[in-house]
Amino acid sequence: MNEIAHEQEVVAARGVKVAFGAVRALDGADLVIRAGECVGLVGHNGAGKSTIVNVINGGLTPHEGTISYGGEVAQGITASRAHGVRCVFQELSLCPNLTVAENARVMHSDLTGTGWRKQALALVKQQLSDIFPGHTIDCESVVEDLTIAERQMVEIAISFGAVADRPRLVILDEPTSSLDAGLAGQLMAYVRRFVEAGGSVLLISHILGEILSTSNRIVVMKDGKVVADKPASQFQTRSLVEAMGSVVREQGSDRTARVRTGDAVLSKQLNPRSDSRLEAYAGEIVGLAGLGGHGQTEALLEIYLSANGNWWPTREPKMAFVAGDRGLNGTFSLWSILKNLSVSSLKALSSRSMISDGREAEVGDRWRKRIEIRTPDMDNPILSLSGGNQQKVLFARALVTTSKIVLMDDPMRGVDIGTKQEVYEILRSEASAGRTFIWYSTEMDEIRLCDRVYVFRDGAIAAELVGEEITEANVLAASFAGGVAV
Amino acid sequence: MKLSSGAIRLVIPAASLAVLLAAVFYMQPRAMSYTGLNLLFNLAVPIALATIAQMLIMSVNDLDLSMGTFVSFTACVTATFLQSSPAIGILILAGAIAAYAALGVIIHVRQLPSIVVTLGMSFVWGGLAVLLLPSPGGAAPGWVRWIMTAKPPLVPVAIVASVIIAASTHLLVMRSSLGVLIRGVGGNQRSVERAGWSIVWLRAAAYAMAGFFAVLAGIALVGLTTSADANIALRYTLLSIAGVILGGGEFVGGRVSPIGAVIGALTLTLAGSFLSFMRISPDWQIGAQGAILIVVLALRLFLNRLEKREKNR
Amino acid sequence: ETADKRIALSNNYAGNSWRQAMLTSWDKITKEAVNEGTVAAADAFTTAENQATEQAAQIQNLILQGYDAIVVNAASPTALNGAIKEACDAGIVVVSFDGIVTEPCAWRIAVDFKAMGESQIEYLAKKMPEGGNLLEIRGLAGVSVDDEIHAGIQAGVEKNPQFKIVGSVNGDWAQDVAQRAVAGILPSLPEIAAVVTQGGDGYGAAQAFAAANRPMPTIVMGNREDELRWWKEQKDANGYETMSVSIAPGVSTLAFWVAQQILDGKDVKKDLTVPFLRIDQENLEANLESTEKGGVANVEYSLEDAQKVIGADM
Amino acid sequence: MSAVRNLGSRPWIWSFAAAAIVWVATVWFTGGSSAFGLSQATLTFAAFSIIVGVGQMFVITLGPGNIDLSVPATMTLSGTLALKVMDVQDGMILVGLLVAVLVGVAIGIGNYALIKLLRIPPIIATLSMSFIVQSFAIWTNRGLRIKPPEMLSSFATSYSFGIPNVALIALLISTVAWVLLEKSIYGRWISAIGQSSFAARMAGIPVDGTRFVTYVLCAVLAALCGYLLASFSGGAALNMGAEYLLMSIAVVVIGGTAVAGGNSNVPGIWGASLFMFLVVSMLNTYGFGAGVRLILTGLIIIAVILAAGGRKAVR
Ligand SMILES: Nc1ncnc2c1ncn2[C@@H]1O[C@H](COP(=O)(O)OP(=O)(O)OP(=O)(O)O)[C@@H](O)[C@H]1O
Ligand SMILES: Nc1ncnc2c1ncn2[C@@H]1O[C@H](COP(=O)(O)OP(=O)(O)OP(=O)(O)O)[C@@H](O)[C@H]1O
Ligand SMILES: O[C@@H]1[C@@H](O)[C@H](O)OC[C@H]1O
Ligand SMILES: [Mg+2]
Ligand SMILES: [Mg+2]
Repeated sequence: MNEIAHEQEVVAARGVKVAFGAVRALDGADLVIRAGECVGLVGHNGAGKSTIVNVINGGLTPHEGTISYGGEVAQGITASRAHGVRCVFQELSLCPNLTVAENARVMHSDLTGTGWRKQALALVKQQLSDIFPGHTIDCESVVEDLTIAERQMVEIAISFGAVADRPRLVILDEPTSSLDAGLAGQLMAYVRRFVEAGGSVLLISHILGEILSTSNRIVVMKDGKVVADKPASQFQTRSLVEAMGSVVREQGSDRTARVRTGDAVLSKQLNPRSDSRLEAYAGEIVGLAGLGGHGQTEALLEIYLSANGNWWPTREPKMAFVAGDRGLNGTFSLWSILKNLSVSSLKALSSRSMISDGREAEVGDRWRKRIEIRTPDMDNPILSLSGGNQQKVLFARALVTTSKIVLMDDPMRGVDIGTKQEVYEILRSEASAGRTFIWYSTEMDEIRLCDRVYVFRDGAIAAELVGEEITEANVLAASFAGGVAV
Repeated sequence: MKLSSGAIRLVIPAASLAVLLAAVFYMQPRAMSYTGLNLLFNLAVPIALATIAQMLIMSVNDLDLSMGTFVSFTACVTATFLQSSPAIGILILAGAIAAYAALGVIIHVRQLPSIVVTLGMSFVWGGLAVLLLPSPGGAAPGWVRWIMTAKPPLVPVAIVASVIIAASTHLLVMRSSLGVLIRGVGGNQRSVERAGWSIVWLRAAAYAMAGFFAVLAGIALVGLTTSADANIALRYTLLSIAGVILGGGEFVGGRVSPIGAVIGALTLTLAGSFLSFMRISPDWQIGAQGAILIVVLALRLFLNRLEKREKNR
Repeated sequence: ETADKRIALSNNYAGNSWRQAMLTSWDKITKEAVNEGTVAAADAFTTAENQATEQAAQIQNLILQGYDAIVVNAASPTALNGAIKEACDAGIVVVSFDGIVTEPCAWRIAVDFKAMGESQIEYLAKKMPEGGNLLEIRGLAGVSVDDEIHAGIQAGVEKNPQFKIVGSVNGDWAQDVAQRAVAGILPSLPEIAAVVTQGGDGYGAAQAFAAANRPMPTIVMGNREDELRWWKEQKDANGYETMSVSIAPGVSTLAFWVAQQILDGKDVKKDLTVPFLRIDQENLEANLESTEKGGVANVEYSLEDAQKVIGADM
Repeated sequence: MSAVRNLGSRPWIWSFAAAAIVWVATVWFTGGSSAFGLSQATLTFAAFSIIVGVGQMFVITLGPGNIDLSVPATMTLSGTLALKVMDVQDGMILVGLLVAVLVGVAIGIGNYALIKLLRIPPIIATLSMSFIVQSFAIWTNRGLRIKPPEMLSSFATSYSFGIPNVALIALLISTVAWVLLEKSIYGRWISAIGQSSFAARMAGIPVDGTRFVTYVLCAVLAALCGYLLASFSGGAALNMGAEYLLMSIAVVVIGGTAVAGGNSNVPGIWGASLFMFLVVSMLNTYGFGAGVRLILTGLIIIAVILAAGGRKAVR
């Protein structure tokens, strides 16, 4: 690396490794961003994009590898901010209880003095009309009163705004996920202007069109590694999708077309505005596909909550749920593995409401062998398990029940290939025994395992694919609004 | 016109205060006078200060169960040391504020539930107060008594004080940088942290400010009662929580309103008077206090519904 | 003439039988007075919690409601002074009793609590000249009545050094609290000759002694019916001897008449003393007879009784 | 691995250790002569804190913010009403018990109705409820002390095999509570709700039903304690529950139940209740006054919570 390159470098991350428990979020990734360029970053869900953003931003310390700002190796939020790095995070990170101007105060520590409020207001107003000319946001209102799109716009404006030093690098992690096409276009135009004026932007998006049209260089990540890094001009939509997609393994052959029998075991209208219904038949594996955050989890929650009472215990629960977000709605962290496994089927394991230790242990043993939970003792705390193994326990929890329908909320996050294959096997055998699975997944491989797939976009069903129609191309095409012609 | 959620949050407290006041005026026209207003509201002044203190703690998503005993303790200090040897008195009160800041640090660093820590502290403050004044007594320092019994022209001191408290804490909590950051911690701690601020420091600051206002509450209380006892303000713990909630504040999320809190304190005080104007049978006087608490808090449900409807428009 | 005058009772606490008896007496006597047209109204107000601040607010409301006199049983002798002063300034007659206030503009109907404490030791000194170990049960910490009775007991012990206080607990004037506290300290105490108390706690102490199988000491009682009845049972069974002393809840009615007399233009001294109500071995049965089941031995005052008290003190 | 498991059950050890230390310190003061008497008295009075503590523990296990401040008023009302109904007749003992239980059920239903229907935070809902209940108690009996039936009162104050009967009842209740917590479906459910009520819902647990039952259970135990305490101390008094407000919370917290919910601990309540009685006895024995006693109590609570530590961050 020569001197000039160093001078032009705004940020460089080299050989970065980050692991969350068993999940290798970053596995030796390199990312260099130079002055005056817009780098597009793409990759499948869970590829590690947000993680590398957090590393560059100083919020995460990598276990291996170096971060340098302008050629100078440094660490931490303060260092990165001092070098002009600003970040718009994937999940909204404004304080909802504060006004727009007050949020600017939180983000810009150099907004001091008695007149800060006026200054902040002017700053945000100026920046908003620069980026989104014609916007109608009231900058004195509280953030929670704004729509999702307005909040996104505000956060972007605050990040591009400058009090003393102009930001040198602005990271946009899926900034257009809640903006309509017009606003997204305005933002992309502004990004180009900002880059022309010498600034840098790291743009993360699943909307390949804007990546291709806005960035100078595109970096593709997969499983925590950078698998391609080329000028944007060398990519087409198709080649980009190919670079992102995981290896297509020989499979799909064992999927035998199922014969629908009888009435639907489930039929639900999800959105009052559209009349498309989500239906499922006995023994079917129904997939929910589409980009993350387009209403699949909400659909599953709605189906589940409307079927399960909150006051009376149900003797025979109709549905079981497998959580994807383990920390939020899956594991009971104070409990043993066994208790976590049995919690949904206690009725069957007890006589006169008293849990039979023997029967519980027996079921635990059976499932430990069946799905190979790697632990010496089912009485160990659930947190002693690796993430993948915790996920297996959540699976077993649902399968132990007698429920006819199992809802799965992208449950394979952080599960390794071997385990996945085991779980797929179990799914197939349970389905042929008559159970119905409704499976939200962000992984194409898994979607291809389904008998029928609903593709979601903007909280509604955008397409229904059956049998041989379930291909990556078709799913992608249905996922992108007005998007990419594949 | 679209109302902001902050404004809606103030509407119901202000409206219920107005309704209550109208009812009191109707039942007792002589309350509608300079002395009348002062009599109705002067004991709300220390409650308002304590409510502001509780509100500061709640703005970082914590809760203080020792507010009542702490105010009792500061009242005892005011009636004894602050009166007889002001320098030592000020030192003790400053130490008490520092203790509050330290509590904030401990609660944050050790990730302890504020409820238990402050429950423990309520015994400690209570014990210190009993040691200080084993039986009721002491005397208000002259200047405190002078302030609390001042007779400003036109508007009684109780109203003047309430307005000053509301205005100054509004400036401090809603307008100043520090206030913004503290409320930011309640709203989204992670993003405040990501912007490079120290959460420990901010929590300590919130607690210290709470301690400061609680000290003021103790001083103001002694100014009205002229002396103190170890149990003088025990009910302030629950009053202050109810006052914050009544004024549109919430237990979590950094959604607080100093003006609302002061209105809440005034409303609670007035609710008590309202009951005594109602001539309820002595058997049910205590129960009526519970009932009015329920009615007023049930308004919150109504408020939330209204706010949601406003948002969904 | 007081036919158009309105009197209010401001009461800080209603949570024990003494206070309930006090309110009942007030109700009974004032209702008659209102019916006879002696006064226009006599309303009772009790605060939800035993708190000086709440009572101060209550008194300020009573001022606003235009009462001509306020009779106060105060949560604190000093913390209400601000509100009491406001009442006086508004031309309202303030009469305090039981829990009296120090504000000079108010009248005080005081029981000499210190003398009450001292009288217990004097009785014991006569009964057991050789002296012995005492257990003291105190009232509610931080309240002045507790401090005064305690001071009287201490003074008595100083005068009679053959007695020694070997243990002291807070019984909060409640049987169950006293029982709990005594039971806890009893195992570590030597032989106890007598228990000195503040009222409302004697029966609890007796139960604690019985439960611990300790010889029953002389327990000074506090006029509650359960205490008197227990004493009577012991007296019948084994000739148990003691005395009982407390302030009569009916003192509220005396305070009422005093207020009425002041409104009537009578000249009344600011400080009146009422005797405490003492029950001895001889008049135990008579007093037990006249005490309501579960209540407190009581003396209610008529206008004439009140005039006598006022006159005697002149 | 077993070390990891022991970590979870360790907090209650301290309450027992503290109780033992204080016991020794008190007995030592008298050269050992008070050992038996002190132990009996401690068991007797700890029994009442244990009974209300167990109820409060169930509620606190439900997770942050769950607490029942109506315990004292419930005790007062159930004691007052039950003794009034029994009216000193031995034949009415069971009817009185039934009345007490019904009082508990009614108050529990009222509490949860306020919490659920009016969305009032539990801390304020149960406090408001307690004011109303207290007024009801005043209205029913105006504070007159009615004696308990002879048989009941002699049962409450005597011993079996040298152990106070009330302590045996507390033992029975604790055993049932322990079985409920450790062995029953209900116990699993409240623990799950306390750890994450959303996850519990997604695991198929009827969250509202379970919370409702828990508030009723707490009120019923408080009512039962009121019934026993009134029988034990020779009559109900209007302020008889006052001590048990902070006590019921303190024994739960000191006993090692997580305030953040999900993790409860029956043995710890025994340790803490014994300790709370003994510490007052010790300070009385050593002649400390009320002020020092309060300060020490507070410092001990903070010390125990500091030692037990906050809920450790989970991955
Ligand atoms: N705090 C965390 N704890 C555990 N695992 C985590 C954490 N953060 C991220 N991961 C895991 O690390 C991997 C990379 O996640 P990351 O958020 O970087 O993906 P991404 O490429 O941004 O995906 P998306 O397109 O869905 O935003 C994922 O498997 C994720 O589950
Ligand atoms: N906190 C812990 N306490 C005790 N044991 C632990 C702890 N964390 C992990 N272990 C043990 O170490 C083993 C290895 O953990 P690791 O997270 O690397 O699993 P892994 O082999 O990657 O599993 P998987 O492939 O299913 O994710 C686990 O099986 C577990 O038994
Ligand atoms: O007011 C006091 C009363 O509450 C207590 O019970 O007995 C003594 C009285 O002075
Ligand atoms: Mg792994
Ligand atoms: Mg991401």
